[in-house]
Amino acid sequence: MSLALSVALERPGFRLTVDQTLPADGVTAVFGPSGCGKTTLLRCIAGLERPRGRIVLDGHVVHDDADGIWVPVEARRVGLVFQDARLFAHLSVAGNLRYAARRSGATAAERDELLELLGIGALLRRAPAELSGGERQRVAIARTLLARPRVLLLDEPLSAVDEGHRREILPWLERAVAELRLPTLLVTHNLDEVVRLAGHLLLMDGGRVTAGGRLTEMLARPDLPLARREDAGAVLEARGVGYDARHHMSELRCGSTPVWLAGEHVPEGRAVRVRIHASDVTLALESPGATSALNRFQGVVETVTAEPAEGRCLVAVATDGGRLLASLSSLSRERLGIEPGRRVWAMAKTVALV
Amino acid sequence: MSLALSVALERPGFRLTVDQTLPADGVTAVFGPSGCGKTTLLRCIAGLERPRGRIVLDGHVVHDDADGIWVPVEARRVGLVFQDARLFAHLSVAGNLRYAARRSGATAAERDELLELLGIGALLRRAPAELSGGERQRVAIARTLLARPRVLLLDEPLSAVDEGHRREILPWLERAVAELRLPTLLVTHNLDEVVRLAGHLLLMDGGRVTAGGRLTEMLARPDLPLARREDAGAVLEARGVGYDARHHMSELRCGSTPVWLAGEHVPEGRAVRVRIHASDVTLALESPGATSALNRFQGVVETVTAEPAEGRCLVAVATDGGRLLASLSSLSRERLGIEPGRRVWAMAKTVALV
Amino acid sequence: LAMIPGLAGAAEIHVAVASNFTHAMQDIASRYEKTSDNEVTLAFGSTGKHYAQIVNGAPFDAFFAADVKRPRKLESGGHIVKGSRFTYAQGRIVFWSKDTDAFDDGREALKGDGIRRLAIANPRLAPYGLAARQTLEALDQWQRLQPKVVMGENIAQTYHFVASGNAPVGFVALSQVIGPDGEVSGSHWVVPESLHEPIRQQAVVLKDGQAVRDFIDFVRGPEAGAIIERYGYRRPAAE
Amino acid sequence: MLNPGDLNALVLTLQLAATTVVILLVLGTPLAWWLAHSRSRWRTLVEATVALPLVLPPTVLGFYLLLLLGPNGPVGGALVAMGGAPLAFTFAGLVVGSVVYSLPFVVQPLQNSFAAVGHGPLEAAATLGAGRRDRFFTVAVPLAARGFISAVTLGFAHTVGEFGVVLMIGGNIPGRTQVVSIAIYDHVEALDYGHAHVLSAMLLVLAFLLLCAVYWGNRRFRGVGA
Amino acid sequence: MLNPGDLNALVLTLQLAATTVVILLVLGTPLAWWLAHSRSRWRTLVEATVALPLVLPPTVLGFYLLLLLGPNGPVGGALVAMGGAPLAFTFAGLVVGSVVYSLPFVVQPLQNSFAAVGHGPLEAAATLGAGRRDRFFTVAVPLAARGFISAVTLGFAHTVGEFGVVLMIGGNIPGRTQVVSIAIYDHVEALDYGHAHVLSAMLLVLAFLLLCAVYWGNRRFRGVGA
Ligand SMILES: Nc1ncnc2c1ncn2[C@@H]1O[C@H](COP(=O)(O)OP(=O)(O)OP(=O)(O)O)[C@@H](O)[C@H]1O
Ligand SMILES: Nc1ncnc2c1ncn2[C@@H]1O[C@H](COP(=O)(O)OP(=O)(O)OP(=O)(O)O)[C@@H](O)[C@H]1O
Ligand SMILES: [Mg+2]
Ligand SMILES: [Mg+2]
Repeated sequence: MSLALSVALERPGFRLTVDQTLPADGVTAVFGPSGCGKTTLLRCIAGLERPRGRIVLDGHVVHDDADGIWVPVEARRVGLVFQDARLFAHLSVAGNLRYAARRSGATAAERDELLELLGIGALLRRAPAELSGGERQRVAIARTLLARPRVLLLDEPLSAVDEGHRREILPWLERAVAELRLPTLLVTHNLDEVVRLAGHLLLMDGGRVTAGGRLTEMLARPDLPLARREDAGAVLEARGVGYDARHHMSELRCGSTPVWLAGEHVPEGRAVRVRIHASDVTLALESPGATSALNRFQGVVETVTAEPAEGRCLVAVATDGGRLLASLSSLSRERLGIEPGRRVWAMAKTVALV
Repeated sequence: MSLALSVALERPGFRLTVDQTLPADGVTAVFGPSGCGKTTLLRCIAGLERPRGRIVLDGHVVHDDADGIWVPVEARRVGLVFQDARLFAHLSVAGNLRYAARRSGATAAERDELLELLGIGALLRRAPAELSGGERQRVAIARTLLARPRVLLLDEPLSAVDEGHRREILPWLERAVAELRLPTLLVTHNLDEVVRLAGHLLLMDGGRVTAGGRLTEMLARPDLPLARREDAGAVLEARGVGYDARHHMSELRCGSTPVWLAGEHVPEGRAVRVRIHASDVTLALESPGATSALNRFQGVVETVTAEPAEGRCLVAVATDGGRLLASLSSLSRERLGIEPGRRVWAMAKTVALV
Repeated sequence: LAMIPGLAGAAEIHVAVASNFTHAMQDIASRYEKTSDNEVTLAFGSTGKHYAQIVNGAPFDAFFAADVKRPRKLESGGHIVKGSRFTYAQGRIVFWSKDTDAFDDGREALKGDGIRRLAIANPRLAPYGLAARQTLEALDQWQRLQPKVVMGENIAQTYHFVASGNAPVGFVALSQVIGPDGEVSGSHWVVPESLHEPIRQQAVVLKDGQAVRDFIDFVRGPEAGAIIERYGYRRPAAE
Repeated sequence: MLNPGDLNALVLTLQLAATTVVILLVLGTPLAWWLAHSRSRWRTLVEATVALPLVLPPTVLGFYLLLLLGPNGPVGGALVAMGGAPLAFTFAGLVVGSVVYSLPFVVQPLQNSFAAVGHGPLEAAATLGAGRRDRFFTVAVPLAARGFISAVTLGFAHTVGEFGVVLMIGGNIPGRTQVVSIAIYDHVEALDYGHAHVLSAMLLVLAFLLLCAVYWGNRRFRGVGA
Repeated sequence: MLNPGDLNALVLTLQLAATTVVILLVLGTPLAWWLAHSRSRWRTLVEATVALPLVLPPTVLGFYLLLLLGPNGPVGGALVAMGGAPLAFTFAGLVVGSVVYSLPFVVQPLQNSFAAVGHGPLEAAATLGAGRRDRFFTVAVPLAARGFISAVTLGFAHTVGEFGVVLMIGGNIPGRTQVVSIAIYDHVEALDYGHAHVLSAMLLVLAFLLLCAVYWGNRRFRGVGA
């Protein structure tokens, strides 16, 4: 399933122009400053705005003003979790969920799974006005999923949800999206969520897409604003090679580098992605001794993006497992003499599965 | 100014019981899962709920049902930024701000500073319905601050605000709160915000306060749920001792340990707090060689909190600068033989000012 | 001419009747229904409304108006059965107060200064009002009393004004205040008919038919005549 | 206490009010919807026109309706020409008159409620697969419940008490067009106060019970802002 | 075309309608507010009582008001006992009658709008330092603008057209209680149709312009859901 967009929408003081083909499936994260047009973009896809241009969803033209084609919202089967939840005030939580399930034919089992997962089982008889902010968002997610959409648009769905719930919901959402092969657009300000869920990334600013592409590539590009975040870092492709049950650790290979992943069992041969924060990467000129930093990549410095005003620089290191980002103080850089072309050891204590 | 609470409120299926005295000034973060009663607590303080019990604000009893004392909301001068913004739909953005300023006597200069800082200057003539989610939140913050409250209650004020704006707003808010000596309660799910702004922390669950205290102590306690977060880490007190202008780095002392801080100029003698993520701390048994990890603390392992199911453990290391948290894989722990009482080097590549 | 019950077959007669004649007509109709198989359905209302309704096709067989003007107009408009217009009753007006001590001599009272408020029916709409005005003019009091006048849209409303005490005195229909025994309660002065033009109430037949004619004959007959007089109207002088 | 005529009138009144309310809802709901959502230049004019019949005294309005619906009027004449019967002096005529006269009391509360519901919930319903009609009935209508309650109660009560229009185009024909308001009026006009009091009291009690039932039922709804 | 009496009547009507609307707003607003926010058991009863006068035919209502306000009635008697004048046949009496009769048309739209505004904005205003009265006037009222527009237009139009009550307690005194609705009625009753047409047309045009002006002005408001 694919999503080809070529839309333009004018508002006083704002202009959205997006011309982009999004990947066939998986999650595409939409990232950008407040007011840059993320919500507006989702509304165009859902059919809630009528921009100029053309939208092709899974090979079906759902909107083309040149040809006068217009598939109405309800026929697009686009699931949109609104930024402001928008539960039906006249229905209880159960009623809200039933509203979606009745129209999609979703089963009680599906519902119960969602209730369990989102931790809203105890709220069924509540009115929306009697919910907390995070509860409201979780009910809205359940409602949208019960509508069995063919495309999923998530507008900051977890912004009011605490870390605990988020940690439960995210992996499940990831799995659900993968299983159903639901193409998904996720708007969020949380890079963790992006890295966790998204395969692709769309950066927006001022109503336009400033960059878009595979997440791994986008994250490792020191020229994008992403690299300037405190939680910047690269995502590498890896493959399971072994499992140490006693320590509950998986051994992976990232190119030729062995990488240890704590707390996960990655079956042999399974392809996974791991995230390495730039701030977690330590560079050394020689192979270091015994430290708790298990993962040591050998590589060559590709670029050094100095930001002298901040006293830091971002070093891109090419390894045979992919490009790593390391954030260094200018002082360390000088002491170690880091320059493009220099061979270095990059040590990452922690890698995390994404 | 201080805030003494002793309140109890019943709702079907929910019971809030809080008996707590909050510190005289500075920010107290309120942290807890969705639906645990954070919003309800703020509403009690603001006077929007009428719990049983007693609330003393800055020595004035604003609510005491034993004595029948009840100071109405508008007389409490409690600024509340609502989770759902609650801008006045019949007024423009400018009108919303004017509403607050007129009643507090806030000046045009104050307003303009807020407009600038929150990046909402271009929105003045818009109706609230014509704002994006993040824009709405920023206008709500400005509106509340223009009311010149004596106590500030922030209910997830930045949840819809992007990282860029957040990075601008937070330090300013920190300064404003410090200058005005505004006692502030901040509800957020973002630990960065907590660490950045808060001096105290209140952990809530199921309508009760499960733990409360100074942020630095709370963060370094491996027994609290905070330590189980991916972004767990300790906050240490440090003091400026020098500045390297060429590398734009400050040298601090944390106890006897020199700590390097990139991209900041900390004047000599100034007390600051630095944050060290548990995942950023590498342990070694001997002093390591040349790496980009500039900061090396010597210390003794205090506790090891193993979470075997996750293949990780959390090691608390007592240094003379305070307690550090390090997150290790069980494998590393075994290899290095980390046990309580063991002397170790804790290396942190990055420390961040909070 | 008397109908032999059962022979003519039962018919329903729709009759529009001026409100002021309600009780008399109800009495007449129920008497009539005892002597005939025909059924009389009465619709009460103001004569002006009835006029407009008849012109616009109202399904009435006969119309008992409160005045002469409207029946005449219907006649000239060709809405009635030729030659069917006749006076069925002549109204009397009374200068009346509910209060027995209000006045002894009505004529003097009207000339005196004691009248705070005087209720009459709207002379433009109701013949009883016109007669009241003519009476006052004949007494040479109209100019003086006009500012004290409150007007009812019809004679019933005028009666409400006086009966409720909101207007202490007023000109009402004799039929409204006369008791079953022929007595009038409260202070009253039955205005001599010489002081105003006769208040003639006329009826017309709108749709010809055996039953209607039969009913009209009954109204003109002696039994109905007695009822009409009992309710405070005068029998029309032979035309 | 009540003669059969009065009872007849009461039944007829309830029939008239119920029929009128149903028709008003059928006509008024789409009209109110359009008024609430349209950005047309005509909106203001239509809005004003709906409220206009109110400013005429009911009898006068009835008079004009009589001219319009009578056999010589444009509407009545056309009906007769098409082989129908003119509407004046029939139950159908009463319904037409009541509908015209009570229209604003139905349209305005509905319009306000629809506007208060706004687009948000409807958009949400659409993304959940609810088509136009579906979301109208399952979202807009229940959220506008307060408006419907007002529309129904005001429309019903006003039709029950309505009198001038009905008197004029109905002709006060017992059993066919004599509604209870006219019956009471007749009693009052005939100075038959006792009868009028009884009938008025009955009507008030009945209406009070009906209204209470409706408002009480309404408490269960969670409409906009409820 | 118009005689001075008609003009007089027109002016008087506008005065009556304006006065009535003002009084209705003054009385109706707090009542509507209470109805919108109260959880009292009495709410339903009060709600039903407000709508109740509607079910009586206006003339009959007027008749009862006449009894009530007359010197022998409880209200009128009390007034007289306190040295006042009875209200019948005065402008003040007309106002009382019109207020009773049009109350539900003012209360219901206001009540619905206040309910739709809800507590949220008021709570926000309170935290910004606005006291009860302040936030009522600066937040609740403007957000309920649609309700006020409905209340004013329905109340005004209904008072203009209102007729039975006024007829009954007014006494049709030119310049004092003869309003235009009665004037038109008189023309119709007197078969002076030409005159009635002219006066009706004038009234309609005037009302139409007024209503258009109000609705058009209303477009600028951003009330709830607007
Ligand atoms: N109006 C209400 N009526 C009944 N229960 C309510 C109401 N509002 C909130 N609750 C319940 O009270 C509890 C506390 O709600 P509260 O809004 O304080 O949570 P919170 O900690 O702010 O959560 P979140 O982070 O999701 O905003 C929740 O269980 C919620 O469902
Ligand atoms: N109804 C509207 N009328 C006019 N302008 C609007 C309207 N809604 C949004 N805008 C403007 O359009 C732009 C894009 O808004 P949008 O809601 O798409 O932003 P966003 O990227 O979702 O921001 P956020 O992260 O704050 O939700 C903003 O400048 C906003 O102010
Ligand atoms: Mg948005
Ligand atoms: Mg909350």
